[in-house]
Amino acid sequence: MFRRILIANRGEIAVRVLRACRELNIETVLVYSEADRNAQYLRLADETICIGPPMSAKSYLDIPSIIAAAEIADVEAIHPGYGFLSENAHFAEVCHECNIRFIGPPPEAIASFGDKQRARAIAKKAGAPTVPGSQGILTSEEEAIRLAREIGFPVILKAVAGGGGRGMRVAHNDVSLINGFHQARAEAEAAFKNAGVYLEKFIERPRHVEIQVLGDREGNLVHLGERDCSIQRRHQKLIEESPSPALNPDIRKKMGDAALAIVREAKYENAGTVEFLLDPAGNFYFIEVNARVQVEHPVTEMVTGIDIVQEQIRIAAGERLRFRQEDIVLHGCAIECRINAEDPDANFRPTPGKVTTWMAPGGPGVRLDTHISAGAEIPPNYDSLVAKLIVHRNNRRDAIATMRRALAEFHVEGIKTTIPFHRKVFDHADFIAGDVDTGFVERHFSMK
Amino acid sequence: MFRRILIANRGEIAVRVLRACRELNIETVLVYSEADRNAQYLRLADETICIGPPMSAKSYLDIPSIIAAAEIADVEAIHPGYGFLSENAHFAEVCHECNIRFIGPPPEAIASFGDKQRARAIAKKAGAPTVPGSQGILTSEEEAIRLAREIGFPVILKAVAGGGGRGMRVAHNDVSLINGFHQARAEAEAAFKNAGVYLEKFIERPRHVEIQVLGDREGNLVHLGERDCSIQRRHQKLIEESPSPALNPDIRKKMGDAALAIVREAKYENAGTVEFLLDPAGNFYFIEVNARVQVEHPVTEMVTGIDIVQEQIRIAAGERLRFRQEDIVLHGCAIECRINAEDPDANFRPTPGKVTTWMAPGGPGVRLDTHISAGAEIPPNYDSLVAKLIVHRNNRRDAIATMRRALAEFHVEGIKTTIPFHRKVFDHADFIAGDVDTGFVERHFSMK
Amino acid sequence: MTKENQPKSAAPDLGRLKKLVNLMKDADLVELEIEANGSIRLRRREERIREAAQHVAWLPQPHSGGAPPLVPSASAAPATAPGDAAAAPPVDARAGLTEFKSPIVGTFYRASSPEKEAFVDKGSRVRPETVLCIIEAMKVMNEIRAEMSGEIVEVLVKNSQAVEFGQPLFLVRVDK
Amino acid sequence: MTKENQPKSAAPDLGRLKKLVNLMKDADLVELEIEANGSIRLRRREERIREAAQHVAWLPQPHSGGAPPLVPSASAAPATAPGDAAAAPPVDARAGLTEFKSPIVGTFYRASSPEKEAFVDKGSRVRPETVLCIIEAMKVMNEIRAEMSGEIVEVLVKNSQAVEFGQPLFLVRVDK
Repeated sequence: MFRRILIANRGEIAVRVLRACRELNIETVLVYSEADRNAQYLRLADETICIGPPMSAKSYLDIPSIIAAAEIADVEAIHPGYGFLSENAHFAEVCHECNIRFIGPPPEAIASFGDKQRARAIAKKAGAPTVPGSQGILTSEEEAIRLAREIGFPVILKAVAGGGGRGMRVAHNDVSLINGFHQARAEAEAAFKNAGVYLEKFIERPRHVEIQVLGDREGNLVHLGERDCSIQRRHQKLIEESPSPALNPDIRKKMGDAALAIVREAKYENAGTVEFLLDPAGNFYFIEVNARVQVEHPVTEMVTGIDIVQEQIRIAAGERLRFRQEDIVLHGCAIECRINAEDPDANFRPTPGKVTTWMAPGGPGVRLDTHISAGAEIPPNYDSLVAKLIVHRNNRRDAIATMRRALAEFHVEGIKTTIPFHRKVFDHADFIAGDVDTGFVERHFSMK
Repeated sequence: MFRRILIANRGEIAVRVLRACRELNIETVLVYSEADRNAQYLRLADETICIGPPMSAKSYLDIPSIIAAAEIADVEAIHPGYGFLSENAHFAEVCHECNIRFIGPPPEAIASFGDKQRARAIAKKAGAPTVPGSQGILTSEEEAIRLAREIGFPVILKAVAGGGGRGMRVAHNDVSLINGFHQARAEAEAAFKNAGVYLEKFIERPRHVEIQVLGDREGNLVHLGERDCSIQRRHQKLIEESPSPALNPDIRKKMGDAALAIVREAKYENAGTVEFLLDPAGNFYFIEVNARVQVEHPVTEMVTGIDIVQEQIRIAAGERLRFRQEDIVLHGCAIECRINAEDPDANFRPTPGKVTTWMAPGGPGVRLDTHISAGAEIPPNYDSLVAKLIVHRNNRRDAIATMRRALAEFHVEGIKTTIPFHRKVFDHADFIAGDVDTGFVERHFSMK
Repeated sequence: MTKENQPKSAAPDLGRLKKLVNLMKDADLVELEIEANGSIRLRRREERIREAAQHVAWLPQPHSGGAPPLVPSASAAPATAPGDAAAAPPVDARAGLTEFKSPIVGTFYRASSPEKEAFVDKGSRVRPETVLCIIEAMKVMNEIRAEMSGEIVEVLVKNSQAVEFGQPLFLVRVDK
Repeated sequence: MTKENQPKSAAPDLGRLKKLVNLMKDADLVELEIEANGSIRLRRREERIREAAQHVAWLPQPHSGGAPPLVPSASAAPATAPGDAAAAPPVDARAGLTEFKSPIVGTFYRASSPEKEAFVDKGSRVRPETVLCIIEAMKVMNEIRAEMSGEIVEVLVKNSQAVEFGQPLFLVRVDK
């Protein structure tokens, strides 16, 4: 096992890794930028090193500074957390070259999953379902109709050069497809000077369901069940839970097997997440792999009893997985709310500033992952996550009751947070019934 | 289920009950004394009522004030927490007379277990082992020797009027018993003007192990396994854990059966704890029943997944137990540290005052039950418990690692706490090995 | 505190007051006023002072703003009805007065029975042994005596209202 | 700040400094002094100021107490050896000086190789293009230039010492 690790991150995930290290009796070196110089959580590290100015590009994203810090602090490994350099294959390579263990997947796996086309190809090779669609640009109406009939309506047309919804059309039948094809091309031409459009099956009211995987350096792979992350706003996850209210044991097994096949195909190791869209009929489609620990990993920790960050470190140190697939049992229900320093009444505008009051929830069934306490400053330079409020109870109904109670207790002054938003979600009948999809927030909480 | 409950307590247990009520959708009325007028946790109640001056006798212990508050607030039940009026049979009776449900056992059961002699008689009738000894005052050397040989050396002589160690003698053989008998009588005569002494088996290096029981109003009773509370200082528990490192399934079953027999004999209902001494050979002896929820109940909640305070309320409302004995399974290991506002370097002198900094531990495996956050005032009028730090992990080794980590994180300024003391215990080889008894603290941490 | 002739509030019932206070807490309001005509005034502040907010919750404080007090409807209680309120002494004049606080929690009664006259009223002269009111706790009617000499300037709570320990019941001008 | 002729500390190595600071944190010390002759002075305070403590951890501050600075043993580095220390300017005289801070994290070298002379020393005149030192990061030797004109008053770190981003390396009297 490692004697000393450098943590190349900040905020709650830095604290999370610090905790794992301390429980494994590993010394910690924490880097920080000038914006975090007075951060309270620095006290939790054995050593801290300032690596640069507030701007991420010159501190948390600056590879030479982080490697230099690792060298002067004489560490054996670097944990990158999530974000920043965590999915940077080049950084992982540099670590290897400098004889520092990168706590994460091999650079090749990071690179493969970092490229959408390659990731899709791997999934297909592994036999996992991907969203069906055209191989490339549609050349004619006829081709569009033939394809759409083949994969089944509804379909969506997308501009190859597109973005922001322009050049996009959903079609439910031949007529709307033909109209849409010409409209989309015209719009794409006007917007991007490129009329090329392609076609994909349109997944209606999908849920976002993802599988947590762990693999050791010997190629042993297990999955730790799923997380349902359908409560999103502009593709940013806000609430995650495990198990998914939408999965039965059969779909769970199929999705888990698909996830394992995909990461096995990429010779993956360490922690990773395979993301899927799940349609109301129970069909699922591969989206992408997140080749790192995720913000929402705690819900899986709660239901499996497995400390994912500790396992990441053990795996990187060369230990074999200590459990097999049949040892993984999901107990109860865990839900996480991401508490951000954002004003839900002002279109989720970030609200950096000084936290004057911090009365955190606690008690039975409550876990709080945070780097904040009263007096903390939230710098404007980085993401706005201030706490992850996680509950774990015997069943989903009790978990919701505990979350409502915990959200009611949570009292912060000095900055605005998303706590009031979460309170509303946990009062919403559809959410309580587990009847949601990725459009839930936009549909019910459109703030704009 | 109740619509509205009054909580006749303060501090962390008031918060604990508030949490249970909120999760059950029950409105809360919280009483407070003038010393707690500005307490932060009052904000968690739906309604608060000042019932008297700081002195407990005129507020938290004043039955007319509490009943009056319950009447003007129109509640259906009162939860007494622990301490204060929780084991006052008269208060429970008054509640019944006033048509307010007392959330706890029937007055008769409280009264029976409140009397040491009656409690012992109940235990004997139930066939549970009690500490063997003389029926009353020893009349002669000969009687003492005969009895001691019957129950087996070592034995302890105690003054019937005694206290504070005076008139006490431990004897390991006939000679020391005869000497001790005369010395103890002389000492008792001098100290208490009463030479009467009695004799009991002396349990060497006992552990304190207790069984949590729950019983509904229909007479269904289950136990939730044991708690080991051997880490005590002057009979005050400091650290509790479940399961006990000293119990095997066989002793656990025997002790659980004994506990159930005792409470069944007393027609007990609601939550209660049957306390035993366990000797190194695995023999156990009944001590007493605590007819209320206990400070250390969370460790049992963590390993069983049962919310004991919610169950108390359900039972009081007339619900039937929702589980049977065979449904109770202990998962992993939970440990609790009582964090007191006391100075461990000054003989555990209480340290009331203002909490200026409160950086609480969190993250995986950590539960914190507290009524404190930064800015809180600890009044000098009540007990010094400021937080219960509970960890729950898959096994005892991991639980200890998590507790060490959490204790290292816990940073309080403004008042002294027992956190440094706990850090030392969790570094102690005997504690880590689970090799402790009720003399552990005095033996290794004698501060006087 | 320069405004004069403010109407004086009869304390509303505990439950309603608490709900309003909770609303204030949730919305970070430092002022909340609801007039009898239904108009509402709210004021927010970034950093509210918790102690002050809690105080407002329980003590019928002299009203400090320019708008009428919290109670939306005319009080049905015998004393401190809206008619009396206009005649209440100005805030400044209260400086020398003493609050007579409830020594117990319970239900406040101004008379020994509904038909009887109130023990004391605004303007009553009291002596130490004078019974000011009855507070019922656990079915016991506790006669509360003045234990001072002076004049009742204001009755602060309504008949049959629930009162906390320490809640001001009367304003008294104590004899020098 | 009236004492004069205080010996000036060479900044000790990061690891040791951190250990001492951690010790101070654990023991709630506001002052910790270890003299070269082995004598130790500690001072505790009930409420320590966190920010100050953290600052002490990283910036070789002008010494404010009456006792010698933190480093217990004579420095082996070429400059700021004990002999020089006594000649250090008094604290008050430093007011007009500029700290030249490290622009990157890495290992500090005073010369291009162990046999070579230091780029600059106390008293050296520097111009913007003058190389002050080398900082090694990821095996790359980064020449650090003065980017100002003036005189080196003090070299604050030892040769081959690890330095953080923003850590003061030199005290410079900048030309007006």
